[in-house]
Amino acid sequence: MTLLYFAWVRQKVGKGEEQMALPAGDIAGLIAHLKSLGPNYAEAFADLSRIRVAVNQHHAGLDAKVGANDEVAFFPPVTGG
Amino acid sequence: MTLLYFAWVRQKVGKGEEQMALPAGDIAGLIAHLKSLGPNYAEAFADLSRIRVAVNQHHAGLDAKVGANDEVAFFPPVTGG
Amino acid sequence: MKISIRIQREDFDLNREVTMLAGDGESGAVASFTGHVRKEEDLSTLTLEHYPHMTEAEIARLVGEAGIRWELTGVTIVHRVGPLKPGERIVLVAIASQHRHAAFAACEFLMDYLKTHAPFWKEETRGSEHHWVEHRASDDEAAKRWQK
Amino acid sequence: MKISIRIQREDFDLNREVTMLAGDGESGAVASFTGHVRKEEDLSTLTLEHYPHMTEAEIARLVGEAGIRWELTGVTIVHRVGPLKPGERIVLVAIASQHRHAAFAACEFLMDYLKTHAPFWKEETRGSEHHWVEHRASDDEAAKRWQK
Repeated sequence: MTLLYFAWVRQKVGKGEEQMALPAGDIAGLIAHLKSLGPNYAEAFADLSRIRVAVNQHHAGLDAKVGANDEVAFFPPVTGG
Repeated sequence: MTLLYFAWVRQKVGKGEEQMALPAGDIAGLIAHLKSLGPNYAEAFADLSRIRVAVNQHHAGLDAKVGANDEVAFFPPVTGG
Repeated sequence: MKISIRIQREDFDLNREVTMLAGDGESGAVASFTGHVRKEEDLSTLTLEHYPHMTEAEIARLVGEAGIRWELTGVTIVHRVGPLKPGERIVLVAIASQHRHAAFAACEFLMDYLKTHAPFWKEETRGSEHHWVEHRASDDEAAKRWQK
Repeated sequence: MKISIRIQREDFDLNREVTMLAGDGESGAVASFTGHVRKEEDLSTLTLEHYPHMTEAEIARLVGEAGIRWELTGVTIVHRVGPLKPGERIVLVAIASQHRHAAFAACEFLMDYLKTHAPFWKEETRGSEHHWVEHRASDDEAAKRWQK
């Protein structure tokens, strides 16, 4: 699975991209797993109301299913335009 | 009084501008007088639903009062923009 | 509010007009409209006539009304006159504001009122024929939306 | 419908973009929006980050939706990324149509959705401090207007 982080999520996690071998599941389960990996992840994902998710470059919810070949991105609410 | 004509009103009357010494009155009376001056005026003012008026460069109605020093313009409904 | 109202035969540079309106960083939003001569089978030229002085005065009155209705930082209106070819620009209305909704609304309001109030007339040349464009009732309806 | 979607660091030439959209005489109306970096007391730089590929894909989806809702002849969207100074342009949305109301509506729709859906993030530099701009609830409200 390819994980991408943008804006302050990237800064808190400390990297913009990483590969992880993970069992299939939903986004909520993936976040719970990430938070167990270290305080940087725990801080980045502390308030899920401030986190948005895309799966394979489509906006997705916490209940979206993800598998080994998916690209999953985490970022704050967008502020372009 | 300065009279101005634009677009097809100008073409039918046969001129764009003229000076006329006229008694004070309203636009409706002025048009009635103009129509008596010749077939070019009669044709230009045959259908008043297609004529718009400005007095001193403000849109005005047929009941507007005009006097010796006014500038009165006649034209079709506008088509700019 | 910066106001620029010009009636001219020459084309305009949209990039330059918008930079003049918002390049100083006072406005976050610029909504612009350009009207173009549409290509039609036998249309060779669209010629615009206007009522000098009243045109500028009437547009200034409309801009004043827009400035009362919305918080604007700048308005630029350029309207061309004389002969124009298909594809050429006829009119520019550009509105700067701190808020995009105000900019859009004022831009649409000014276009609707320009079409119904500013003393311009269009004459089409098709082959050897000339005829005056008829005013459209749909433009009156559009302008009526804004009446309070 | 001509579609051009570009994410770039460089500025754009609004005049050229509108001429490319409507210079062929197929469209009578072009509504454009440009967003600019607003000058604020201690703001030195606004830096835009984005999610490459998804940005273009998401904007293309929004343009597709606009093309279903309105009869459009062309859409050009240019969004800049990287560091920008006060007064500089951030974004262009230009919509060509035969009808001005369709052009205005689609332009406003696309701006509202860009602000809520396209994956861009703004970071402000004020003195030696950097902070991420917060998403505004008013932008969500604006986008909700268009939900059927």
